[in-house]
Amino acid sequence: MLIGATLAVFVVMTLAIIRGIMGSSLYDRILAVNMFGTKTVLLIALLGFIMGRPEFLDIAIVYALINFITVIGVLRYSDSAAFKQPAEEKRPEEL
Amino acid sequence: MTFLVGIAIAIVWMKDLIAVVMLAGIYGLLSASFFVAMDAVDVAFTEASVGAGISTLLMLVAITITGRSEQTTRHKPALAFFVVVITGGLLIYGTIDMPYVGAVDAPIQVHVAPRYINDSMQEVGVPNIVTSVLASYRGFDTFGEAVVIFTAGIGVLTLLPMVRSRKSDEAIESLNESMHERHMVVRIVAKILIPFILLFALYVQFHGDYGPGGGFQAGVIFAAAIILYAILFGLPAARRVINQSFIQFVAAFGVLLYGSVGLVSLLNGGNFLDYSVLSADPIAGQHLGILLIELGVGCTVTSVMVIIFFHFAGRKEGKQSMKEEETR
Amino acid sequence: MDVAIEITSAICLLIGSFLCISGGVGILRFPDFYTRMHAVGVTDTLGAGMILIGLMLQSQDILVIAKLVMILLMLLFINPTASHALAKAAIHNGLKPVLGNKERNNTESESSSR
Amino acid sequence: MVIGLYNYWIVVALMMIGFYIVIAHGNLIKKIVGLTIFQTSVFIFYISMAKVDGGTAPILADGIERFSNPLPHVLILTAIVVGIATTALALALTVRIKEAYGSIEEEHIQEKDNQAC
Repeated sequence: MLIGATLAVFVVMTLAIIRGIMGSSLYDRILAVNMFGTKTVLLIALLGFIMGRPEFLDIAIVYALINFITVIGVLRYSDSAAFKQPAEEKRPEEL
Repeated sequence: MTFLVGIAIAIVWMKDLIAVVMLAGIYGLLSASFFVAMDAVDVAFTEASVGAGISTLLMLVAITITGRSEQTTRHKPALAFFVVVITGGLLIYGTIDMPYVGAVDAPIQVHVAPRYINDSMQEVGVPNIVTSVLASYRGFDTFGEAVVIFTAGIGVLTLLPMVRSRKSDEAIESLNESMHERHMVVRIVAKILIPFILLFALYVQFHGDYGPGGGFQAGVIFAAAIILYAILFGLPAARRVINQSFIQFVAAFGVLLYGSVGLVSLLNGGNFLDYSVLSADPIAGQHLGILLIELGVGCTVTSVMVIIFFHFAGRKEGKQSMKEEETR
Repeated sequence: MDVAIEITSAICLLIGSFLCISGGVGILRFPDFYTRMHAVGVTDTLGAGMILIGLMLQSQDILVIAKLVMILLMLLFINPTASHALAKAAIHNGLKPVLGNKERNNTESESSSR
Repeated sequence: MVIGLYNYWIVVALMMIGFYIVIAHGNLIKKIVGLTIFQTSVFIFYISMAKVDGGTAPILADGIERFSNPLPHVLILTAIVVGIATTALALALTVRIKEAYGSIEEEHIQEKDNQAC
């Protein structure tokens, strides 16, 4: 059962990577990274149980936190003018 | 594993630097999960917090300063490809002589590792062998690493001196107001989360003897919490919390703490960084020594990471405000 | 009793895996950013929660359960927040949904940003 | 044979990709990403060497006999943190180059250097 869940997570990771590589807009990529991070948390928790060493859960916690920080950071800096794609319409920035 | 190669190839073809950085973030996460599968828990811990978190952020900030798109020119790609293929072929030819992955009788497994695994419990008394090797057997190496990190911090400090932001307090206030409106939800959640992150960093710091963790990882996580605060509440607010001179002092303090533990053991009649003489009981001495030097490493790593981030972000904001003044 | 717990945990893992895979298919197949985010944001949280609950049922150690609860809580906090911030940033920077007429666009983007 | 050496081949492939980026691309940030890939391939190499079949993470616990080799873990752990420090230094240099030359493309920088001579 655990192994089945692990395989499922692997499949989802593959899909997320494909989206991350294809991703037509920047936000698609951020979304893929976010999803990938969540899946990594699950994967590590599952791996810990399969190997019978649940100490691994500490790493899963770190992943959850770091993932959040990364996404927020990316979004915060994607607000700045340098990030605007040329194709997008330019809006006046208040930052 | 094969994912890694796919992502790396994709990185080669991407022109948009932000996409490259996002993919590099996925790459970091992926390599960290590979480390978990290979039983390297501590390494996965570090790679998770460093490769996926801090380095992605730093590259992003650097890109916002330098611009996002790459020019299409490549230098002699055919020649480069040729060189790469030749080198790769030679390296693969070299791997044919390597022992298989996971072989029990490979030379690396029989030389010095059994001694660490069998004796570290009696000699150091710490269940996590990685910590005992890091802090005790190879303490001198780790001292060097701490100094390298400290030096890198100094390097960034000298390369990117602070640009004094000439914005008035009012401008900062109004900026804060507008940001508060826009990032309300995120800010509130972050306010709840940051204490937990800090607490978790302390747990990692002091639990490093028994589980995965230690000074390096804890330092990075601690710095990540501070960076999150700086991202969401603005650099000036973060500077008010973490004073510039204070953080520089902490960076130096960490290295000095590490060095002085070594000196004290020297004065007590042992070798440099031999903790057994720190206390009457050798095991207790080892515990004390490892605790202290992990603390030193944690201090240095935290403050250097924070310094690096502050200087990058401060550079960016300084440039922005200068541009705004030019346009006025 | 043990068998009951075993079965429950298996069911939880199964549901979680199914939700995750459907989210994965969603992120690949849906036509534009907002629908993709809808697929991921909804299924991810519940799917991850289900898998974690399934693991919780399998473990005996109280410390392990506590850590799993911590991960679960963090995911519950973090995932919706990240989705929200993502949607907000996307709208703010002028990424338009592609499907349908104008009214449908508005409702869609609103529902996905929640 | 195929399974036993597969990890090392992946390492070589990654290393070569990183190497290719470093020599063939003109953009400095891209070069730094390439260096990171190269670096990670070395990490993977070390960690693969440390793996022991049937072993677990090197944290002592009751009832576990076989552990993977802790020494490469230690080396790589510190190397990762040092790696981020050097990456930060490289990025700082890039930022300064951007400010001094107005570009981070290698060719533009060289042109400007030639003009100055």
